[in-house]
Amino acid sequence: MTDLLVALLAAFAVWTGWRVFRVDSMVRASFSLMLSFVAVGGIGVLLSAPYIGIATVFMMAVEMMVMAIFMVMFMMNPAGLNPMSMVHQHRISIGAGLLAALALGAAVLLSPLPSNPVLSEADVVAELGHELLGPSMLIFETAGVALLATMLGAVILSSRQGRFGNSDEGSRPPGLTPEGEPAGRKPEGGGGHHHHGGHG
Amino acid sequence: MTLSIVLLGAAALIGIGLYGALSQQSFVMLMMGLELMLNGALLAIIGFWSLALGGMPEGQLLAILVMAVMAIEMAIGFALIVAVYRKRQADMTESIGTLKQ
Amino acid sequence: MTALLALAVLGTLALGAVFAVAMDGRIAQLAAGFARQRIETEAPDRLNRDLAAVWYLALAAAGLSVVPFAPGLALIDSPVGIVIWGTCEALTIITVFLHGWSSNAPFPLIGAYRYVAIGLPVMLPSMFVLIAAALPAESLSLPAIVESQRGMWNVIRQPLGLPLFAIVVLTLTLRGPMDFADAADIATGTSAEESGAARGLWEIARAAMLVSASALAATLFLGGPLGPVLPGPVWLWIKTAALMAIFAWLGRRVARTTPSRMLTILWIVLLPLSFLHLAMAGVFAL
Amino acid sequence: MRLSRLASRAPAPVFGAIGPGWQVAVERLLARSGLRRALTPRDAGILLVAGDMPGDAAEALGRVHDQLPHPRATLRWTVSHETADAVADRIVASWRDLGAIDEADLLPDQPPNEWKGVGPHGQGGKGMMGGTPYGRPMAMTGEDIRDGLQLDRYTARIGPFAPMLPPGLVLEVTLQGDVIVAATVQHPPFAQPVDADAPELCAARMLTILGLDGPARRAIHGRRPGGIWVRGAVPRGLGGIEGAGDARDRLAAFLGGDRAAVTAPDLSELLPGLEWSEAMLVMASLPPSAILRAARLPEAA
Repeated sequence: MTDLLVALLAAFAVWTGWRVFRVDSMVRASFSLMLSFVAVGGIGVLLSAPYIGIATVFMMAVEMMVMAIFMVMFMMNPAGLNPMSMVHQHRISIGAGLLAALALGAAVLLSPLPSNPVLSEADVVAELGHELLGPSMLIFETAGVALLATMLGAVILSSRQGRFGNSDEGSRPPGLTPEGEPAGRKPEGGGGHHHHGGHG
Repeated sequence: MTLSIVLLGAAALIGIGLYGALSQQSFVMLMMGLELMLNGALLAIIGFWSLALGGMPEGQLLAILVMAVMAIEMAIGFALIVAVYRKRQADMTESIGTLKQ
Repeated sequence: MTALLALAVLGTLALGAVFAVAMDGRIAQLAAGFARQRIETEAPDRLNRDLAAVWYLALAAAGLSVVPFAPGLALIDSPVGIVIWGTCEALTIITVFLHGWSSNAPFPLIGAYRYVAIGLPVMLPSMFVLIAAALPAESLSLPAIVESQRGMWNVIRQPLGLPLFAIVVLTLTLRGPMDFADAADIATGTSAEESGAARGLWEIARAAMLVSASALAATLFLGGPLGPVLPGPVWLWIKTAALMAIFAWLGRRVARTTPSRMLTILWIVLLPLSFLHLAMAGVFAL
Repeated sequence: MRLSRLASRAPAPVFGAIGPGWQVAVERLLARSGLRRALTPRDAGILLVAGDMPGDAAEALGRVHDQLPHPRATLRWTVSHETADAVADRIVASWRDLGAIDEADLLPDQPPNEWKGVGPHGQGGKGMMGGTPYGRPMAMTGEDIRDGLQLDRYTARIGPFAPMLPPGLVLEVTLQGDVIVAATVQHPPFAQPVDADAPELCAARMLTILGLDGPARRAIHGRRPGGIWVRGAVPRGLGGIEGAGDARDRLAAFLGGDRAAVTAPDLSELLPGLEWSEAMLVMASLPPSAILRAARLPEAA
């Protein structure tokens, strides 16, 4: 029974993962990816990892919501009114994807897999908590600091305001002498607006 | 048996993710490919932890770390996209042949 | 027992939704809506348009199913019940977004974006409030959280919890001050293109979510099914109904500020406040 | 059948298409119990056409009419000696008997353009973006006045019967997300009697935008509106005008029963830079006569 459910969920995860690159609507693409994660979360719950499974769904719901917003922001034609296909090196990519999947699949089928399932009476959530705040606290804290650094980095990168003015206007430091040349490296080609780059 | 199913699913997800990451021109779609590969990795970790490692707590820790990696990838990825777009109005890989200013 | 609990969840949801609609004085209005035509927009995202309200309803049901109806008795008695509720919250935001997105019209889309911009920051205080409620119980399971309130309800030892959670509830149920999705300035926003039964179903789903969120608030802060004399479910129903009335009253009475100002309030005031709340709850639990 | 009997007891949802000189009458009418002001035609069963519509509003009126879901009915209220009581009775009677009245579309139900593509991908433009796929102009990137990200601009014409704008006003707004980057008046609002500037009606318009339907109704009936955090919800400094304070000051004046004498600037200067909800709050904070004068400024110049 569990096998069947896990197989169905795995198939659903793969199918929705595939749909991500096949649908024209960007919002549908993001939420297909979310469904793929939801299926993986479901497998987690079935395989007695309730916290990991549910937390995956929770995190991915929020992440894919943000992803969908960015999709609509940056993609032309987000609603899929035009057919969408924006690919390069298509053959190589298909080959690489297939090769990776087949090689990993072969490795799975050919190697002897150990069997040592988690005990049904184990309190895995409490174990995880003790692990996080016990032996692996350093790792956990490092992840926390990394996330904090990410937050700062993301804000700095995406902010318009540079140290010396708006970043899209060059943000050049003031001169060392009044009205003099800006200090530091001189940007090639100057700042200012570049013209519309692309959108194939 | 269950482990094989889970791992085959993970292999397929990683394959599709690799295809997406290599083939997509748009940054956002490219990131979807990366996310999908991490999804495959997460599935494999859950499978191994639950069925082959006897519920070692470190396995769950690894899954948490993968989630943190996904969050970091998303945040920094989108911040970079915004920064590049602000500078060049470009949201496709071809548009930034060079990372010079 | 499971069948009985499933019945209790569905019955509570249905009766509670009727109660919520009646509090708004909209029963007849709702009935009238179902007799009317449902209009299709041009090139909608049809799947999502048809299913958004259904998902909303399903999320309300999923959220209610982790709530214990008697001490130790929940339909989904998961060790991570509170995380399941958090997931329902996050998915609700997606559902409302899809509701606005799918009709392919400007006002619904503006409503959808606005809701996401407000809804995601509301998630943060929500998570801190949920974690704070789990601290005294030393468990993420809702029955354990109920047990931990035998001596003292969380509403007393965590005074900021219920007010902060009220904001979450108003956001999830698109009510009053937090109704940025279906606001008047965008002609009822995500619902602007909905008519007939689809509009009615959305109303019902909102009402059901109010039941679910109020039941959860009752469980987290008012001891859920705990109480003298009367059996557990009755206490839960009484507390849920009282909270529903409070939330509905707040929704009708409190003015809604502009989205950008609410965003500032959420990040500058409510987020630090919820930090403080969590820290206080932690100190108290020690 | 029980359901339909219950349904007929519902307050009649009315979408008001307000003509020149009828704003006060309709706003007071729709605040009665037994009637409900629908904020979108999709939610209405009765279209109330008040006053004589000028010829250039006829097409828009037809579009609004066709947006009402079936069954629907149109009632006209054009003679001023018909009392509000009589009209309310007519509306309720039509609402009770809507199934028998149901009206057909006024305009042909056809998309403005065929759903047929032009380019190699079925689009209308160059490459995969822009152009007019299926005859619908796509949003294109443009200067952004707020954060410098040059994202898509969406231009739409809103009015003349938009419930959040004064009746008759047609605005062409260009939005970037929620932010208005450009606004031009296509048609000034219909002239209204002096009563339309009555403080209780102005207060009710602002309360509606603030999400306070009950207090708005009470304000129209001349009672104390009630409500929590009403003034505080209007951001300080929003829609500030020389000599007339900001929107919060004007709301306070309306709630205090004072008429605000406002000389509003040109709307195409007042609105850009505001988010849509802020802009609607500012518009609601201006008495209709001030908006009319402001909308006529470009013509005069």
